[in-house]
Amino acid sequence: MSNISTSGLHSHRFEILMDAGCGAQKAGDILIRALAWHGCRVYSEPVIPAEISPPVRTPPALSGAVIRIASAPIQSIGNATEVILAQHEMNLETRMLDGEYAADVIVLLDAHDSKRHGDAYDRVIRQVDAAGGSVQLFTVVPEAEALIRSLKGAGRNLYYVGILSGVYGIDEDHVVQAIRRVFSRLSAEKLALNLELFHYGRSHAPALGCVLPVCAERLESPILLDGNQAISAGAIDAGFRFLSGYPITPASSILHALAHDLPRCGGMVHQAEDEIAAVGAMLGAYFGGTPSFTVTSGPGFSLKQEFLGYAQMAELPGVVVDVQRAGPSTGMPTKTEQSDLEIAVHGRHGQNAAIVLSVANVSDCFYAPHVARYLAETLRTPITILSDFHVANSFGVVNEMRSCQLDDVADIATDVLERFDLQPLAVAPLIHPNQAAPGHSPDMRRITGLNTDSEGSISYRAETAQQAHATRVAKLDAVRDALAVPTIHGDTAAGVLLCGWGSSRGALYEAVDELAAAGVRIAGMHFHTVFPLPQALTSVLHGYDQVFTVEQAYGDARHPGPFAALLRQETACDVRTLVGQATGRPLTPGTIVDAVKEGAHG
Amino acid sequence: MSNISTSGLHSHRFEILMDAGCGAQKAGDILIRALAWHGCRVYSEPVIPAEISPPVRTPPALSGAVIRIASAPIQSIGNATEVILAQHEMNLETRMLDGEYAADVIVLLDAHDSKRHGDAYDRVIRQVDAAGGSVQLFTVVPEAEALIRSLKGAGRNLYYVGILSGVYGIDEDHVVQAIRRVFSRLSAEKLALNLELFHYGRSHAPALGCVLPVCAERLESPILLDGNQAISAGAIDAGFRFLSGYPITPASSILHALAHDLPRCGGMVHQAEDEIAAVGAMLGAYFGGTPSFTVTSGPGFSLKQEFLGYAQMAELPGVVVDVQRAGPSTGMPTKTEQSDLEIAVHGRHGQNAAIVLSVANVSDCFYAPHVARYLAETLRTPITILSDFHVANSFGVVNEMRSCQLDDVADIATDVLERFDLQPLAVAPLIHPNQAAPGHSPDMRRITGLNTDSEGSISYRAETAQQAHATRVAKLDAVRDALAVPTIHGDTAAGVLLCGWGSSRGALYEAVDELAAAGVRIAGMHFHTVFPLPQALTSVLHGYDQVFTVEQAYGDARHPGPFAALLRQETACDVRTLVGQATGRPLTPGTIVDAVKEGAHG
Amino acid sequence: MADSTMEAPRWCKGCGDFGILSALKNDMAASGIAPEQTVHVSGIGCSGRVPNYINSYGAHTLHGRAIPFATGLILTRPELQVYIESGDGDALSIGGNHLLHGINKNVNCVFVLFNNELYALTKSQTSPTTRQGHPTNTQPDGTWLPPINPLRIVLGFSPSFVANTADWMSDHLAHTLAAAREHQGFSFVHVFQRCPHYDPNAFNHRDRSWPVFLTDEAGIPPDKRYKDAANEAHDPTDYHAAMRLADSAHTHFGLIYKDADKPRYDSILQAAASGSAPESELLAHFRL
Amino acid sequence: MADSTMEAPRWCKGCGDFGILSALKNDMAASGIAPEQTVHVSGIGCSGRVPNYINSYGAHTLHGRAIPFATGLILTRPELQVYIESGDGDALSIGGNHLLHGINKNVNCVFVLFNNELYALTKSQTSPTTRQGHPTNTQPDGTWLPPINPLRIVLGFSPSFVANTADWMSDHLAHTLAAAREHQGFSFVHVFQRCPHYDPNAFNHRDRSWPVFLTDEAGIPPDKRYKDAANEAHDPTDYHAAMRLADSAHTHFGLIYKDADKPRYDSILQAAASGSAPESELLAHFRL
Ligand SMILES: Cc1ncc(C[n+]2csc(CCOP(=O)(O)OP(=O)(O)O)c2C)c(N)n1
Ligand SMILES: Cc1ncc(C[n+]2csc(CCOP(=O)(O)OP(=O)(O)O)c2C)c(N)n1
Ligand code: SF4
Ligand code: SF4
Ligand SMILES: [Mg+2]
Ligand SMILES: [Mg+2]
Repeated sequence: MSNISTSGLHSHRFEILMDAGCGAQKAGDILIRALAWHGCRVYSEPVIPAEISPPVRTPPALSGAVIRIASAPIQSIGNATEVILAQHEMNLETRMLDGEYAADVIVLLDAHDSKRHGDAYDRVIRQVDAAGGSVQLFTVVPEAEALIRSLKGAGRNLYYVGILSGVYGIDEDHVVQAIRRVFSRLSAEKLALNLELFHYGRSHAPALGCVLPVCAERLESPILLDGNQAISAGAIDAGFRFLSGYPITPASSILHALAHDLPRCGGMVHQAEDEIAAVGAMLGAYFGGTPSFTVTSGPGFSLKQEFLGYAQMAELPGVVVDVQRAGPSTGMPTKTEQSDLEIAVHGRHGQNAAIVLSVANVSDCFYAPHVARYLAETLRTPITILSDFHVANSFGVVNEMRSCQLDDVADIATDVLERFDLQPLAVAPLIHPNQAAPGHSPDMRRITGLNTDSEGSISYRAETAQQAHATRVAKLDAVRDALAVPTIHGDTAAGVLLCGWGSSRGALYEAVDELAAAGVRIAGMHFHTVFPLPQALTSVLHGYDQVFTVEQAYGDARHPGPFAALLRQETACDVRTLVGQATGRPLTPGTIVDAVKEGAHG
Repeated sequence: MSNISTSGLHSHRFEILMDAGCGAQKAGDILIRALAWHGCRVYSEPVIPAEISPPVRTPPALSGAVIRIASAPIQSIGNATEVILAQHEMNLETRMLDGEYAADVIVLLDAHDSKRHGDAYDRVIRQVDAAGGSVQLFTVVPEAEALIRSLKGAGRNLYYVGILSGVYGIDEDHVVQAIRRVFSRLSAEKLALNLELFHYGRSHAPALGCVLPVCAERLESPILLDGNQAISAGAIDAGFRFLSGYPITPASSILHALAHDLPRCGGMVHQAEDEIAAVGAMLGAYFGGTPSFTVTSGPGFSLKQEFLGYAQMAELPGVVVDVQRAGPSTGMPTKTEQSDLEIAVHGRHGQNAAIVLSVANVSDCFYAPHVARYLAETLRTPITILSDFHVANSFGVVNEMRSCQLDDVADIATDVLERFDLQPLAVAPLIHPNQAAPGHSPDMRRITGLNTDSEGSISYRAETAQQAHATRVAKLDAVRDALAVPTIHGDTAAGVLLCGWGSSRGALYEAVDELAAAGVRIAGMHFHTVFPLPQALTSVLHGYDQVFTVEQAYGDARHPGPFAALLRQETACDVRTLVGQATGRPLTPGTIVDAVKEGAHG
Repeated sequence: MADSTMEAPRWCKGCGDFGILSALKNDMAASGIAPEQTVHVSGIGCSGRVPNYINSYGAHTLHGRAIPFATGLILTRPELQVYIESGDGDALSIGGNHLLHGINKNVNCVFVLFNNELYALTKSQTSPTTRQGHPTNTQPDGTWLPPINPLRIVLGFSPSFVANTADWMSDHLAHTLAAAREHQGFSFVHVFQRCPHYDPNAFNHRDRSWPVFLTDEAGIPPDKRYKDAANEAHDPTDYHAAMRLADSAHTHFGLIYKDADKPRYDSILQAAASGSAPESELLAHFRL
Repeated sequence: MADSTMEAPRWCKGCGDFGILSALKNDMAASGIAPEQTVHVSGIGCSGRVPNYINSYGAHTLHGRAIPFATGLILTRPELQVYIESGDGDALSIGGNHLLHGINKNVNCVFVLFNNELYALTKSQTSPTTRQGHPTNTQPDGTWLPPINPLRIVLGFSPSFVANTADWMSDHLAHTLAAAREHQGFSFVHVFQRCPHYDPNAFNHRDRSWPVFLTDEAGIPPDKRYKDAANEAHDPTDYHAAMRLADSAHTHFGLIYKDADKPRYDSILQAAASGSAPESELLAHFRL
């Protein structure tokens, strides 16, 4: 049990678990940076508690960071955790319920609470043992405990950083540099104490014989950010100068980032009184000619629908970023799900299916605002970008994105469009010729949610109503015609196709690779643009023996998940759902691999 | 040109057109009653102006009644108007834009305005002539004009009633009785004047040689009401004692009717401050154990979605009646469309497809509340009933519905369920065992929109989230399993199937009959329950060579309409849309017949 | 007619909306602001049709949502002159919360409340301002509750400009709109509006001696055509005096309250938005 | 614990919500009303969790929507004792309109506003009551506008019961809840609530001499533990006096306003619902 087994791409996953408020996520941040500097490819996901500061040693208090490192680019959190460092047995027990541990997991468990909770410790240790893993209890050295006490409980996370950096043999300078960076606002004195704790931990790290997977190819200009940070930066780069929103997890951090950054670029963030007001203000600003967007999550997205239908009718551009969380209703605000596909496409009264983009990773997050703005302004219609809790909060180390400083949307770079499988639109059908913003004369624009004829005048005539519907459908066709069928990942001659969208990409592609390595003939197709779908898709899908979806939404062999339902609707192909996971946890390559293998048997 | 040709079922359609505020709809009401007493089967549709009292002699001022009479039961407004009585040429010109006139239409045109608008009269008369019809100008006799002047313009409609009742030779006693009934609140003096005007008109009716289609079979206990009146009465009969809503066309008249009737039955109508509050109050009342419902139309339905998702999560029953109007957005509030199918099924964030019933006629309207309440309380989930502007406002003369006085939903009559193709549910899956209403002890119910486990406790665990989703899907399956595939109307061995739902039934069935009479082999299938769909439907649809939908929503051969999309999604059958009409006007049998014939050629 | 999509009004004969429409048009002309620099934003209702009848930019938005839409426009295009038209149902029932926050944010616009004391476009339902006992289609035995007092409510929101006028006092209405437009901030103009179609007996509008006009140097001059009407001195900067006046708002017309110093959210955001940091350095912060 | 779904509170250490929770529990006990006849209805926020922590019926509804849900329940089950728990964001931002109409309808319930002057559950954003200058995640350079004054706003809605108290004045809080419960109508209880996690410096809660308690026979007795605090006589039936007090609501505690005669929508609807016409004759009216 000394050597950690890594998969084909030499990947390894470990995690650090603590009580909320104890700094587990800061510890993760430090480790990610140090690992990236060390030369690993890194992907990381936080475990975020549902409450602000829930009582310690309770299940809701669990907070942590899951870190995957690899010798090649990765875009998923992988399958199973191989090493855990846990503050106490309750953290461990809670997290074990997610069932994401390798059978031979090694747990480094702080013995600090074991005196008062001996029975619980024993029970959990037996549980790990029974599953095939092993627990190594460790004790924070008394000098460090004393220091932590003097810091009123703070600093334990730095000791853990020391341990883990020692376990993996991360270059010490890198770690120290990372600590200085993450704690740049700390006083010199406090920083010194934290560094001291780090050194204590490092010198007491057990030797697990772990070998770090290092990537031969270095990133040219590596940056570290999460999906929401990337969307925020991308929105500014795409030319948005007005963001209106209402706080909601997990979208709020976009509001926070831009509340700081937008004014510095001549823009503004408007925190509205509710989500209806937020989307209304976005449309008002766009009516005035200012590129504007709004951010939200499930409950807020429901509230915005009436205004989004209005925007279609009145031909107003607009962009909504919906950072999906687990639903329905309030659901699980700090858990991930691909929950809002249906409402994004169909969620308004009246018939007005909407154009929907999705993001698979932080780089997509940066460019999605550009593409959304391009489509919104070209077709004068609102565009939805579906992100999710997982993408929003996962940190990736990626090459720095290219700044576009988009001004006129007609200048959008084709490679940015291609990321979403798009070409520039050939035609841009409009209901109304006059799309002027206030200030222009003589033809002054008057908009309404009532039906209008091709001049923009209110009309209740049979003919104009049918014609306006046809033009809205023609807008979708314009996108349909500009869309390429996404490139196949894997075996292009396979008879079985797995389809996914948004954040499932990393897991889907890795699963296909792993299956290919195991000799299974299978193809993967990932969609960035989820509605409409490319015209040629129907014939492509009908060319396969079997088409399945893997989704982070409920579905099973008998009940197509939402994406399978959408593909069925669009192609009339009998698409089924192979993995329909609505657990709040991101898809893993292993779940997909297992489902394919089981499917092959059953 | 003296004999009016009637179709196979001896049906005839005529209409009366006036300026808003002149009493065209009262005239229609009188004629419908008199015709029904006379022995005709009657179906009637109002033409409702979009504004309260738009300026006279403008297109928006058009108000009227379209009346179809037949010698057999009818459920559609038919194809084309054969006789029109119009107050002036503008009414006629506006209505002609709808293109619903028989080629040889006979127009009786009041010459009253022809002096001041001679050119316009001439132009419109030439238009009718060119199309093959004929215009007979008539002049209200001077004594009558004098009377009308003394009534400040009122009473002209009674003169017209006189003319039309004379044209059709409706038993005079029946007409007088109908006038007395409709004007029961008028003073004796005013009534006498109106009767006088009626007699003037009657004695000056032209002889068009029309023969009234009389039905051999008399209705046992005929009643005359529109869809909204039937839903209102049905809701009381189904046991609802709390209605909360917010005014919106065309749902408001349910609020109005029940504001009067519910208190008299121990219930109440709550006009909330907005639609969100209305649905919230409905759920609060149901939480307290009171059968409750809410009524709305498109824009309000969009606003209610967040709370409907909450109801699914918290397992609260509830019923929403959505009287659809033409959309998107504000759209055309006084026009009809099957616009809200998509939002009804899928319009909330999170994954929570909903059970949706629809109504085809006034009798359905009466029973739909019973079935909705049965499903809502049995499955503890909100149910949507989709009506539409056409059903809501069309008057049908039907046999009086059977009063059920539903108390315990388990006692619902099977023939009421069968109307919606349902059997009693075999199982009723629930997430939470405790569904008690306040007042019961000791296990007190606590509801939340957060995810909960099978005890009702808040849970963020992977397993419980997946399980809760599965249970919500199982509720849909319970309905799916209780549903029969709707009976085929027409040729059960045909290779081509036309599918429709809701208010399209009359037009669909008539079209199938007409096609059959013309030797075309075709089958029709009409759905009362639109989601979920019966389990066996997939194999049934795949048994046809071609399956089409006829819908009052946009769609064409390349773009499946919303119902076609739903059928595709559920069955993966390549269902196309044959008639996708989003004009604001109801479907006519003729449109369907023509489309089938064209399709057969092209 | 300058524009093909402009329409002829479709209100009932005698509707008070006609008077308010002309007053708005006159005010635009008086302002000297170019029509293309002017935007009328409305909700849904009979009153909501105004933007379709005026030669300027216009947005007929959603029921109750004119203020949020206008807020986005005002924040990003501060040079425009924005008028908002809203009904009593639109502004005080479904849209009440936006009114609260519009007034609190004090964004610069002229807000005109068309108070006809009922829902007109949907054919006579009880609105928050319907008088107790008045029968409507939703409360056929007579409206149950006493009406809310819009002025009292609005004063509770700590507004910067509140005036009371009526559709039939054309002179007073014109002066009120001008004062509202000149005030920098959210100017709340409460207009009693006749709906002869559904409530011919509302308001005491035929009695020219009944109104009491509030007078003050900084206020709105009394309507010249009401020679017999009483005047009453009122200091519009006195909040508590305004609060007391609100209770008699069916008789007292003029400038009820004004606070020229109330901070404006729009100015604050605009001032903060003056930065122009180099966009190209957007991602610098995230470099490893 | 009487019920398997009841939970242990998950608030931060020192959170003022704990104090309000105990006060609510104590008030239930003091009321003598059976727990199963009591319903706690809440919105979303830290404050919204209360119903999960109390042994009674409970509904944790949607953000801002507790009042509409409660209204339906109160109208149809008048015998129940309903408490509503709502935060400052919940009640005054997204839910402001429901508060207006709840107060106007005056349905019988105890409404408790947990005013911690920010959005806590979503991690510190500006709420309508955040003090000017206080930095939050959405206004990081300091909240831009002065806070709204909840008491002034609520008084503008013409309420029937308004009281001001604080989470740390347990005795006063208890008396306030009792008075609110005993009042028949919509009792608005404004509670200053500490959020040590995001705003440890809010409120002057350590200074026991600073509060001024309002006194009146019909009012709420001063907190006994605040021996050095001043008392001030105030007639809670005097609306304009209440309005003036609202401006000093950060120091004045007690019964601000009470109107025992305000009509109640719930009673009126219940009275009207007493009919029992024969259902079987429902369609008689439509017979030809
Ligand atoms: C979301 C939504 N709910 C309801 C309606 C229906 N509706 C249109 S206007 C109106 C009320 C109009 O009353 P008011 O604001 O007083 O305007 P008025 O017609 O009296 O000028 C309502 C309820 C709508 N269009 N949208
Ligand atoms: C429709 C909707 N929008 C936003 C949210 C996110 N949200 C949850 S609580 C909250 C605000 C909480 O603030 P407050 O009401 O003051 O309660 P506190 O947490 O301070 O007690 C918000 C915005 C939501 N749950 N639903
Ligand atoms: S219904 Fe009333 S408010 Fe509407 S246009 Fe007619 S008179 Fe004016
Ligand atoms: S964040 Fe604030 S309000 Fe929420 S539990 Fe913690 S201290 Fe209380
Ligand atoms: Mg009104
Ligand atoms: Mg708060």
